[in-house]
Amino acid sequence: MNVSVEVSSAASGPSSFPGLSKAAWQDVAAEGALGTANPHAVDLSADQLRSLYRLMALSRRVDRQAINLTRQGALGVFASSHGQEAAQVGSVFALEADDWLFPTYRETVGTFARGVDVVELLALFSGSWHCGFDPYKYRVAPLTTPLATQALHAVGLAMAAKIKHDPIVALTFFGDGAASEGDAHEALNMAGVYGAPVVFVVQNNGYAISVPYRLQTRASSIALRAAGVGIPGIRVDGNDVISVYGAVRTAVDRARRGDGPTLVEAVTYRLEAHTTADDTSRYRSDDEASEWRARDPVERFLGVLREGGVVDDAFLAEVEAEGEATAARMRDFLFDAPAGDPREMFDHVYAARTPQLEIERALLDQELRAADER
Amino acid sequence: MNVSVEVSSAASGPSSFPGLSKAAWQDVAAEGALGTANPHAVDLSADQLRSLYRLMALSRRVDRQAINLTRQGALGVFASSHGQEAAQVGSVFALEADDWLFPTYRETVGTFARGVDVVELLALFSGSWHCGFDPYKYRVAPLTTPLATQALHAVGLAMAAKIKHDPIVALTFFGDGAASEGDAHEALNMAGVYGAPVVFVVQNNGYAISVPYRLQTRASSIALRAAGVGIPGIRVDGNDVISVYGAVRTAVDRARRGDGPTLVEAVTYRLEAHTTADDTSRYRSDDEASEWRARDPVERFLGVLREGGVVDDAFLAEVEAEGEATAARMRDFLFDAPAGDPREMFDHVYAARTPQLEIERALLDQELRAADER
Amino acid sequence: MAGALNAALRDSMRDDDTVVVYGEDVGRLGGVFRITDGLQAEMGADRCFDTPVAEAGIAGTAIGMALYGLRPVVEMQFDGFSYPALNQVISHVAKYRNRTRGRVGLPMVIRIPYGGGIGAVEHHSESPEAYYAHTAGLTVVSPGTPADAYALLRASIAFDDPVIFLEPKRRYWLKEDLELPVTAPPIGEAIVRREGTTATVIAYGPMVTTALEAATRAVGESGWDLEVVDVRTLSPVDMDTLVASASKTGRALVVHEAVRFVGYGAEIAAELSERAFGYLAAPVLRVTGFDVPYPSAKIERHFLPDADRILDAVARLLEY
Amino acid sequence: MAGALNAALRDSMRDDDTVVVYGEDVGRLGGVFRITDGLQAEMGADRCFDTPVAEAGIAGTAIGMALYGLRPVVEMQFDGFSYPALNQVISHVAKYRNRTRGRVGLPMVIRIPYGGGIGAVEHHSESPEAYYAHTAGLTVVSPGTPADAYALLRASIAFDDPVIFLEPKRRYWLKEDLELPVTAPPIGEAIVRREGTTATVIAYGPMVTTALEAATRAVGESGWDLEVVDVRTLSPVDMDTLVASASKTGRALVVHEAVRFVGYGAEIAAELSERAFGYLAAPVLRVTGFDVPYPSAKIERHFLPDADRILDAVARLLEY
Ligand SMILES: Cc1ncc(C[n+]2csc(CCOP(=O)(O)OP(=O)(O)O)c2C)c(N)n1
Ligand SMILES: Cc1ncc(C[n+]2csc(CCOP(=O)(O)OP(=O)(O)O)c2C)c(N)n1
Ligand SMILES: [Mg+2]
Ligand SMILES: [Mg+2]
Repeated sequence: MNVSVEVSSAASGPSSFPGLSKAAWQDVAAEGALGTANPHAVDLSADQLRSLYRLMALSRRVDRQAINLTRQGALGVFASSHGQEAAQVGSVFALEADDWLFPTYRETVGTFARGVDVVELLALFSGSWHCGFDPYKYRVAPLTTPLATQALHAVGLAMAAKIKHDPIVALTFFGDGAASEGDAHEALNMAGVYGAPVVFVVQNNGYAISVPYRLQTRASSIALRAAGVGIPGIRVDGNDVISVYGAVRTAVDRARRGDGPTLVEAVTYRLEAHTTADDTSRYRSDDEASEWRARDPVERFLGVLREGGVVDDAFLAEVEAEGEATAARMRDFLFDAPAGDPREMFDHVYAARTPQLEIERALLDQELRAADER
Repeated sequence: MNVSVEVSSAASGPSSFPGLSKAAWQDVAAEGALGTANPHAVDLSADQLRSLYRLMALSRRVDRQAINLTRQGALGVFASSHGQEAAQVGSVFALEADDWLFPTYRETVGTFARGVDVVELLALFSGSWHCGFDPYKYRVAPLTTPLATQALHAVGLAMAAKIKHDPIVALTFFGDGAASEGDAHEALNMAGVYGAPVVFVVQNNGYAISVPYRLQTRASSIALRAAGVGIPGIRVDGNDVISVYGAVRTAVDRARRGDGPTLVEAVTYRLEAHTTADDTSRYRSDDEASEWRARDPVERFLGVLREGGVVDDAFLAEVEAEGEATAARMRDFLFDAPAGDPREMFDHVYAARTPQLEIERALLDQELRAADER
Repeated sequence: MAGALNAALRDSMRDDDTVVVYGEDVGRLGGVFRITDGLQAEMGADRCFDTPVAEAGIAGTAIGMALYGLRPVVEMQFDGFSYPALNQVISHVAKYRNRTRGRVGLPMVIRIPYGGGIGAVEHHSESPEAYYAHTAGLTVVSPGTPADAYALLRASIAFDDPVIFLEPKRRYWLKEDLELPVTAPPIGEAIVRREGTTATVIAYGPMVTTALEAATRAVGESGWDLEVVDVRTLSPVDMDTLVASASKTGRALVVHEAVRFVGYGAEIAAELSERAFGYLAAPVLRVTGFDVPYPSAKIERHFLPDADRILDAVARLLEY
Repeated sequence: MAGALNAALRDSMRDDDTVVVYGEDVGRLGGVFRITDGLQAEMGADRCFDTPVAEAGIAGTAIGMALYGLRPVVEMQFDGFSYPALNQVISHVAKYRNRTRGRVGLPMVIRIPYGGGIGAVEHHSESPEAYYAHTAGLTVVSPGTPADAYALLRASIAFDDPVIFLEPKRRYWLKEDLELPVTAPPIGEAIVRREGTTATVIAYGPMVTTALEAATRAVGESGWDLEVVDVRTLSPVDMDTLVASASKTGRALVVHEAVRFVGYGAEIAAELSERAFGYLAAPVLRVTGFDVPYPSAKIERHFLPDADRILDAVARLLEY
């Protein structure tokens, strides 16, 4: 009873160029069948294409720098997005300024591409504070580690926006592993019931830590979950940024029009280990990774852009310089970042400190003074 | 994007008779599309057909008696199965002796039909103990109230049976409402991953207390959830006992063969209120119920059996007498049933009473003696 | 009390159009206990609506709503069915303000009918307050009287942090003549419901009535003059009021339905033992449900603390 | 300690073929902490296997397995990710024997690496023991040493009721020379790890090491002779051993990482205050994490109780 779904990789790039206008993906009809490749118009100007590339290239640089900072001890741990830049950047590129993003620990580069300051962004991993940025400033929720939980937050925000008649959209990411959690199901189903303007982007990167997709579910595609709750689902080549953008854009537009949620499955691959603390050699072969390295989303997009004459060496040099500057900033501000005053831990439990917290703060204060004296 | 699914009601009775051999239902293909009516062979002898009818008729009587006992205060509350006899009895009729059943508070009649003593069965509602029967004696888990939780227990038991190479099947019921819970999704998905010999029977009775199906999910059918996790799904007329039996039997056989789980959606209707404590007038019209009353599963089956000459008046009189005897037994043992010794509450928390429980038991003992003296 | 809660919801919704009410069966039906009766009809289905059966979903979406500036007031249908939402509550509801360094507070209320005494089937009579009170970042409130039910629910809805609002369901039928609106005591204040000198009885939620009953009986039966303190806000607790009372009487006990072990009463007993150490003539005693799963209806009255059990404990307190 | 736990699992699986081990990444990978390392290779994928990411599913299926006569030993990958399973644990794991009037016991173990001190990101350093200990029907165990880790895990797997087995993850790297198998102390026994006369320090799990360190330092720094008691089984607790020690020294404190309010220490303090009332020269003090969500890595050491904080509290105890 298995339906095998071919995800075209090399073949699913933009179909014509520079009159770039089509991307290939598969729709999941409401009754659940994976449809055939269904080209939707993607209309991006050369400027936009360059922006998209720039974000992907910068993302790659940020990711590499973060891994290095982890090796050097400046970050406690890091979950790399190497190889998933198209899925993440292509998705957030489809959002408007007022839209909201609900990322997980995996979507550092998508969150970076959405505009969050990279130093603030990495606070979770540097251990200086759980969430280092202001969610209201960026309209981005904290990077969330309890899997699938943030999907419900996105649905709730979208429901609220609908109640307030605000034409905004909430986009949330989760993984092929997180899709097994009960919360993922409740989020998809509730979004359907309320017609909430939310887009679920599942990055199916083949693994949940060590557990391969085939041990995660028997479904041939996570996009099929959409059928189970009566919402549209799309499966897309997650290493083709244009396809991702096109699919997510379609979903975002649909949500903004008032036509409800969509589940987009972006099929991609986690080229690095789960996090810097993980060891892939225990559970997968290098060969497998090599195959996917050949479908590198950044290189692939660059190839298409070069071919179409959209980018030139000057532009690429500029992007590279910007990447180096960003990396330098990361090193500057994440190395030996100050710990901050530990007494602050009492300040944000409630809007105001309670009597008990005052007592405990005084105790810590005393401990800190005693330590200073020693 | 809504697919409307016609559930044939009158039309979906056995197609030929007495050479009864076909039932109509819809398969959900692995890729999720609701297939067309797909007749499967159902092969029941006249004796078996009579047994099936007998269980349905007795169920109806048990249900009516339980409602009356609740009105009279002998049961604290009762969740009627009136109108759902075909869905429940037809399902458990497909099980073999060694198979296991995981019911909810709704499946009293299915659990009765499976052989659990009716007085033991109703302990939950009479308040004499949470579960009044021995699960090991009947291979039936307690009637469960936290929705969808028992589906995971069924999956676990089925996984264990598979590990032990025992050719048994676990069948669990849940409702259209419970299907929205995260646990339902985790159960379906895990069953798929492990190819667990489990059958999920969703009684879609149109309501979760006051909430109608269309506010529960946007999916046109709960059977489509199967597609989302890559297991077979079947949607069946839940008021046609032969269709239900045929679908569940197919699923049970498949599971026993080692071919994994199936989700069967039995479309039916809750003719009574949610429980005896509920008031339907606040949320639905009598008209709606009347329509479904016309599709009464017991009457309908009886009509078919009469037509085919499978039952005669003598048999029906016998069944009625048995029903009255069962009802009398319920009255005899559930009216003024003794509360039991409250000190027993300390006996089953752990295999042995802990020191703290001994202290508390002594306290209660003292209280009870003091009360006796007054 | 049910009427007071209903009025509090209605008045809050009238006064503040960011307040939305949702949960299982709260719309058309008005809730299985009718606490939301009439709200959908008056306020519209955008402001009061039913949900699918998904408690994590209810709590999780409320987080998103609060994030977007609404004040969701959600219902868990019964105590035992608040557990599927615990992950959202512990991992997110409680932690959001702290995680975001104070930038995002979540003004939301989770209403939970709780406790036993109504002859319900299993999983419908749980007392989960300790789980919530032990979770830093939550505010936990439980009214003991209709007036407090109204006032505290309104205060909870107006509060800028998430509140777990525990409604003592066996007291839904408790009557009190009220001129609404009742002024709200601030969240975080306990109240001395009855002044006395013999000993202090500390209670909250459903046990306030029971404690007052014990105090009334004690006067006639033993001549004891019991002081009864209603905790009202379980977390953060108004320990000063409790310490003052225990120090004054020199003897204290704490009552709750929940099981004893690592229960809320342990906190009160531990803290009073420390803060009123020099004033206590006897240890602080706990009068609680037993350390067993909540029993079935026919024997639940033997599980639940009643005036007798309280008075027995007072006698023991006085023996020291 | 990690090695001792791994050996306990292996030996239990060798001795009893109804023991099955499963959870997220426990198979091929051997668990993120390698506690299940090599088990799949030796025992086969039927006995040790990976699950989808679904904690309620893990706990819920374990119930069904235990019902069918297996002894599932399941892993929650981190403390913070045990919360999605709380509904299954509270509503079913804890209640099954009682609900079925003693007919169905559930022999199963839920292993949870818990506590802070390893510089992890949020939700990876929780101390959820109070939630479990407050739940009647659960047995809660937490070893403080490698020998106990081995012996208590084996005893837990052999136990006929469900055990929540809390592994102090920061002590995974603790070394001890062990000749395996170590004999199992029965579940339900505390142990005096160090005899002393000045005051009693009660600890469990990760804080056993810290308490012993404080005791060692106290000798040199202040001449205090501290008695250290390791609770080992948190529920049902061996209160007799604790009361005996506190009565002997007349002064006691209890240490844990978890937040203070309605924490496990409240139970110990409340109960000692009652049972050792006549013997205590000072109130029972609690040395705990603060009542805040677990902080980020750079400041976690200021949250966690350490030997200094324990010794400060001993000084306060002695001032009474
Ligand atoms: C509720 C919960 N359970 C377990 C974990 C531990 N965990 C962290 S990441 C991970 C795998 C997630 O896989 P997937 O959703 O595919 O995302 P990916 O890491 O591949 O991006 C697990 C099990 C968690 N963070 N939250
Ligand atoms: C986890 C949980 N949440 C809420 C409830 C309260 N409740 C009892 S029955 C019910 C509706 C269930 O509807 P459905 O699953 O369709 O079953 P039906 O009653 O129609 O047979 C609800 C919400 C519960 N029992 N368990
Ligand atoms: Mg993944
Ligand atoms: Mg229903």
